[in-house]
Amino acid sequence: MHSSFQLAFLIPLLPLIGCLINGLGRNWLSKQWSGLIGSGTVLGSFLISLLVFQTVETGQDAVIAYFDFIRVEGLHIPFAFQLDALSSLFLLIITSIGFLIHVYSIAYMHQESSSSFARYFSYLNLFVFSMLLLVLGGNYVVMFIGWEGVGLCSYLLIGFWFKNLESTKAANKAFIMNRIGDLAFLLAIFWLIIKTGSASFLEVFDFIQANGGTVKFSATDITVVTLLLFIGATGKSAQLPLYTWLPDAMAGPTPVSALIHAATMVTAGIYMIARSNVIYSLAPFTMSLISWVGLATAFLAATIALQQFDIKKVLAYSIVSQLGFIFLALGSGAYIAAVFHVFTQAFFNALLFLGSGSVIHAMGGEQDIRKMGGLSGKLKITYFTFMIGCLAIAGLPPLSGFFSKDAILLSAFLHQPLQYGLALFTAFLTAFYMFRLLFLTFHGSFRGTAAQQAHLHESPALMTVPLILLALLSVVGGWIGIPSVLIHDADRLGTFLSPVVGPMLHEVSHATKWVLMTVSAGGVLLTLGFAGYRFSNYSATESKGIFRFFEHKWYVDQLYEHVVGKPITYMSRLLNEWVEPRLIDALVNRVGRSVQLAGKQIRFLQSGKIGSYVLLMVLAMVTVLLVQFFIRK
Amino acid sequence: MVVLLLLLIPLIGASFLFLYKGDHQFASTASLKLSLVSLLVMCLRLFCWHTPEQLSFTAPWLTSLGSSFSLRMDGLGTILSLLTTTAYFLLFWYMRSRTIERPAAFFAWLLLAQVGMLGVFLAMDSLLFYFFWELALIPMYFLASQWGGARSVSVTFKFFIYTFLGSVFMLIGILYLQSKTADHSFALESIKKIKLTSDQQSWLFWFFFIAFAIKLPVFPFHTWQPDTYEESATPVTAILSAIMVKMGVLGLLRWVLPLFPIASYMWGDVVMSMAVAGIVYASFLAMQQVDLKRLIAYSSIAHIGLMTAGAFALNQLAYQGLLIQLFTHGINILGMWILADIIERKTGTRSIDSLGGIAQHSPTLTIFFVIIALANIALPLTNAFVGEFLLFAGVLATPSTYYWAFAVAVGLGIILSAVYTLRMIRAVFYGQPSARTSMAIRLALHEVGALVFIVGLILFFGICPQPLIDMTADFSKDLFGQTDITSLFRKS
Amino acid sequence: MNALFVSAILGVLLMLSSLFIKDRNYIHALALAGLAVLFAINLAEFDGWLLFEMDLSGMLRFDRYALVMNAIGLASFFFYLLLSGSAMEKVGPHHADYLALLFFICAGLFMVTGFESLLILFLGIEVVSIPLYILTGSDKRNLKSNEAALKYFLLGSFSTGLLLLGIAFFYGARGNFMATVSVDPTVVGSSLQLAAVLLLLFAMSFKVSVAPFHFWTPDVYDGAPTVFTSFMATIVKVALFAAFVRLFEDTFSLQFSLWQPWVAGFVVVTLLIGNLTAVFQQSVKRMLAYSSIAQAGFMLLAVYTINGDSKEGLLLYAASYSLATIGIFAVLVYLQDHTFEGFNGLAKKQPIVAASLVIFSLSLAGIPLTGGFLAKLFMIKAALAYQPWLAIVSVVMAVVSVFYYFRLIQAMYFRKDAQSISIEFPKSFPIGLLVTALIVVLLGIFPEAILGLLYF
Amino acid sequence: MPINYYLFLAIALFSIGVVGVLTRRNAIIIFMCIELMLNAVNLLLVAFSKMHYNQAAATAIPVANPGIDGQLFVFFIMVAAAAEVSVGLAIIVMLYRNIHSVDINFLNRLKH
Repeated sequence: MHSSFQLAFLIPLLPLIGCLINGLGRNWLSKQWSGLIGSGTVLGSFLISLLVFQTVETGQDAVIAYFDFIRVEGLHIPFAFQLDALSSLFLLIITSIGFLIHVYSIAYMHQESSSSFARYFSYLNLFVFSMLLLVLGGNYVVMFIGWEGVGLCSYLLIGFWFKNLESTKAANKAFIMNRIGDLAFLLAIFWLIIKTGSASFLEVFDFIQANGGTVKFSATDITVVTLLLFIGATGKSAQLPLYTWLPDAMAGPTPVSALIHAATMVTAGIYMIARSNVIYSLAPFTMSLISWVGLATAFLAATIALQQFDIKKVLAYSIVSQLGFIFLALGSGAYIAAVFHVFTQAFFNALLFLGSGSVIHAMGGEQDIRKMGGLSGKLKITYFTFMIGCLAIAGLPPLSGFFSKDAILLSAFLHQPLQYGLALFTAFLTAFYMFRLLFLTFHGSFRGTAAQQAHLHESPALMTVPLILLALLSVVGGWIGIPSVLIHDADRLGTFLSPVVGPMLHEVSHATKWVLMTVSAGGVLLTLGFAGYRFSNYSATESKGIFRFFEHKWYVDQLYEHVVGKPITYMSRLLNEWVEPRLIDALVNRVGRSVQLAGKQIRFLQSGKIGSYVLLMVLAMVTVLLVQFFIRK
Repeated sequence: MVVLLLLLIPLIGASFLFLYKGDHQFASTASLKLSLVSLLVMCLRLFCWHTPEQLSFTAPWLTSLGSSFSLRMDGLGTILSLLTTTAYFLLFWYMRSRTIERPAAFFAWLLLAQVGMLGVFLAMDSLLFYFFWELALIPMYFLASQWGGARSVSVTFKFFIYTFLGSVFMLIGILYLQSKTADHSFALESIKKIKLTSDQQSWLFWFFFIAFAIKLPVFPFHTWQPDTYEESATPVTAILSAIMVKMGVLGLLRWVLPLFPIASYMWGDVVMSMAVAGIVYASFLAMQQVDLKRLIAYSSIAHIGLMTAGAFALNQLAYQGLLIQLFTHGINILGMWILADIIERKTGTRSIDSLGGIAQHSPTLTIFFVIIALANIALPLTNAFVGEFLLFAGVLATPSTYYWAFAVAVGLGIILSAVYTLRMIRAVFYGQPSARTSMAIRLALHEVGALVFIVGLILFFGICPQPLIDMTADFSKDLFGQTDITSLFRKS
Repeated sequence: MNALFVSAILGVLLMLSSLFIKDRNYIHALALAGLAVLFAINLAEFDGWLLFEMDLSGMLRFDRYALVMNAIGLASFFFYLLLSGSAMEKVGPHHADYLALLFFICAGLFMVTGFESLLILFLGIEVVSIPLYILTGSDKRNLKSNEAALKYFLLGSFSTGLLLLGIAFFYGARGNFMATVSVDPTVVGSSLQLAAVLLLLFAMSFKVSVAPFHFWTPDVYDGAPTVFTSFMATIVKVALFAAFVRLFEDTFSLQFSLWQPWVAGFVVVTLLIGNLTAVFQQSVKRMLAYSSIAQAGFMLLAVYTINGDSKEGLLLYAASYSLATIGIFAVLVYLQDHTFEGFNGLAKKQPIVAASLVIFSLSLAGIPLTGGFLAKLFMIKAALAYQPWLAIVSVVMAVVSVFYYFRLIQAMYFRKDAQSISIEFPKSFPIGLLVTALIVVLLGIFPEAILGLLYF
Repeated sequence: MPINYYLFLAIALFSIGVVGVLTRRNAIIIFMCIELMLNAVNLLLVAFSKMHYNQAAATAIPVANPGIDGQLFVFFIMVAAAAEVSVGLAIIVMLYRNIHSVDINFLNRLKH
């Protein structure tokens, strides 16, 4: 085993240590120290991840079991890490972006009191720890531990400002919706354990490759497992129908949104499905379902994003939409494309969020873009980086977004031309609403209060440097996956990942690829132009018709409230106020009371009169004698 | 020998405290020391004493009846004794400064109850089992009525009558079994030798099951429980729900399942339906509670439902999970009760409506509460996770044809548990501080100590649960051997 | 045998003693000493040591069972005198006469437990009943006492009539009064014999207050001076039960199928009426009267089931039930009001007394680690061998009994007393009570202490 | 004369006694009815003893003075009855002193 692999256990351990130090010492640590510890530990694990990555690049991989987590008769689950292309790539994403965001947070959270500052960083570290656990896990159980861990951290961080009951409400919502997905994931794990007797990836996949479709693991089993896993993924990765928590999650601090709800946690579902590609490749039905769900989500979110005015809400829906794209790719079997887009969108989405954070910071907490405008002058760096982010997400060549999105569109085209059309349209929508956002925020004239205008200032270096770095990455990030059409065998990513997820099977003529690229690139350019024309100088207008529908997010929240939330409440009220006291408990008490009542009645037999006593006795005797001598004979 | 020690230490303590009345300082110190001693004895058993001679004790007693004073500490007994000793230690530690009227009597009754419960956990003779069963009940009756709230007398009386009613049916079952044994003995071994027809098993099953179902409590026999938990003094509630309910589980694992395997299979669906119905039902009710203690009480019913379902899943995963859960649930719920008690004492209210915003001034308390509450809903890397993981897996793997329905119900319960737990945390700790919670809640050193101990246990067994598994592996193995349906039907 | 004579003699002595001894305490001491002697010589008889040999022409036979019964009776009598002997002064001036009557009753009881001829049974019952009539009415100024006495007397002699008619039929069928099993086919099935069995069943049921012949019990127990209620509810009752069992399990064992169903019926009715009626009572004294009926229902199981278990059970029952009831009555004697409220807050004032009362109540309710539990256990075990449903009914009724026995505990421990009247007991009283309670507990842990007497 | 006649006579007397107890309210009369029951029994015993004497004579099994114990029993009953009378009358007198009546329907302080 390579020496760098022996350090692998440090990757999650360092953030955990950071979390403990910050958590326990929150009353004693100064802000500098908490920040230093918080980001330093993540930097450490980033460096180790780099080592691991290099080792993996040389074609090595390993599963390292540390200790028995559960060893029962017929079930052995070690606490194991799996180091291979997929996990190492995700390690890089998480630790790098994680580090940048930690640094960013030091400046962003500076108003917090030192103790809650430390609390923030311990949560953040805890999150990084769980996320790394999720990615490193060598079996579904360890993965699940991380899986729930990130859910917990997102709960804690969304509700970080616990005095604000709204944010805690959003936190609860996020946790519970995640838990629904987690439950499905859990069921899938059980199913696998019961059928294959193991939870470790390699064993399960070998077993299924060997017995897939046979009695041991029938087609139904495959469908059930894949569906359950997918439901789990929809929970974490905010897909239909479980996506509504993500926009609300924006109640948390902005760096948190950038880290958890843009770059890393939300990609957990994708990682899981990519990880389980062996099973999925046997489940065509689930695959097409995934692709459609992904597409629908992408479209829905994009339409909603068109009409949002909260800067973070727009970004939130854009993320949901991007994730939809990725699921579309997964559904079409293009795992590489999916991972590729995860890789790129991590950068530009994080960038966009941090940018918005910088804006909000400058605006003194204001998030409504109708009250912004013309910020480009004051916040130059933010503006440029934000613009790069927009271009990247819009998919303008040669920025990263272009290549990854193009790969997805290509796979969609090959899988289902109809899906391709819709996906393309959604991509244009993306470009449109992103530029709407850009223009409303940075161009035109300032629409806020005078006080805000006076307060406007560029953020400190601690915030801008990460922005610049991320902008850089969003530009070049895509170049690891440049299709061979443009530059021959420049697709490093594909070759790197193929051992885990298998190579891109389909091969199409260069002509087709060229056509597709030009179509998307041109379409995007046109859209940008239109958006620029439409929003260069904005004046607030009442949205109407279909757009009003979009503005209200398709009324999905209300729908859920009436279909799920209220019935449950009524049900519990009914049980609590009627069934429990009036039915079950009443029955029990009735029995007890009837005993006393019987006593109350029977005692009147004891009339106190000798005559009646004798009479009763004689009657008893006579009956006995009669029965004895005339009936029982 | 160790088993006898475990019984004698609290017994001596109880009788001493009954005779020699002391003030709170004296009584609590004495009982703390005693509980520490028995905890140490338990640790010695875990690390040093393993031979059968050390783990069992038999003395002639009521020989004319065919009974005998025989105790043995098998896997089940071990984990439950560990729970009992640990929980008592923690509780007494916490209670150093929790003043209470007539302390000597209070602690004496608690210790007496400990004797009874340990006896139930260790008895290998059915009559002896019944003796201890009632012996555990009487002190609880006095504790709950005498140190309880306004309604406690009637509520506790209901609890007593209910439990007693169940137990007398069990007594009839025991007597019947004894009359069927070859050597007219109450010993578990000789009872196991009886060949019972499936009809006999059926009615005996119900006679035993009712007793345990009431004790657990399983829906719909649960109505005594929330009232009793609410009305009793919280330390008493803690013992009731952390240890006493385990008597019911033990009854299922040691008496019902091994003795009536066929009936357990025949009635498995019915019982599991009751259990999972209880899970959902209790969770729904918990969502509505405003009284902190009632809320925890209903959540505890839900947990018990899962345990019961696991017991009748009739496979080793479930058994193993259940055995771990016995310990972890005890520890977690104890923590919950201690915290609830602290909150009630410091803020003077239990209603979560008038609480809120505690987190602002008392972060430490909040952290403890959140960790323990999350452990209570079995978050990974907390001790309850492994248990519920195996339990749930076992329920899904049950031989019943309705496994999917049970799984769905359990899953629903898991989600709802998150709902009401988070609701509780939010209502009690988040938001702006109310009038009652505006000042910081200071925790005494020993209170922090006890809570840290609990959190330590939660995290330790959450990260490496294997010790607990090893402790009980043999038991679950041969329990499965006795109740394995396929082999049973191969035999008959 | 020995005890029979000596108790009769002691009776006479005590009656005369009032002429010579003025100090009540001496008389009391004399009675206690006499009891000790009685107990000793009764034990001595276990090893066949007799005061004087004489020909009883087979009319009396003191087997081990009878002797153990007598020993239990005497022990209970001893504790009875110890705890509530001094309370007799409250009833009236004739302390010595009461004691004398009690000893005469004792003699009668020994005849009853050891009878071998129905003549002796009859005489024994009369010797027991007549003094009881007197004691019931001994509180002359108290109308309740008078009423109780008259009711007891009329109903009692009425039942004596039944008894005699039964005996007459018995004689008609057999030609003698010997209480032995007759295998003569002309006897076994003859309707005279059957009538005799039933009539004796009624008569005995009346004497031990089994429903539906129990009506006299609540009124008489309630009306009689508490001291004497205690005596007749315990010692007398269990001794008569011994006779009941002996009569039916030895003499009428061949008519088993005839009377067993009826006994079963009586058991159920007795348990139901006794327990349910006791639940609602306000006066502890009356509650105990009904509870004694309920307990009679359990003891009747010993008649119902012909096997060793139930006979041993009856012994345990005799001991634990008598001691527990005597204990509660002894406390009751000292209380101003006999309702449950009278016990409120007793635990605070008299912790030892309260604790002992708890033990007595638990024993009567049949909670483990008390004699009462094992006694019930034996009975239920025996019943289970014949009729499972009978066992079930009885245990359910045992649960019902918790309703009223625990009201006592609740009153003493959980209720604050409104009027804080301090109840003063004699110095030694709590100790004596505690000893009694401990014996009840010991019976629950080492029943061999009594059952052993049967065998070695 | 066959035994049945005596039997029926005795049962008739006994039943009259029982009915008397049931119907009358005066304590003394009730008591007399009870005495009537006892005497019915006496009659029956004597009759039976005679019957057994005859049977023994018929079968000629050497039994020491057969049927004698029946007649003995009668004397015991008389003695016991006498004792009861003395006590009973005393009780009735005591009652009369207190409530100036011997009507049993006045006796219902003790009930339920």
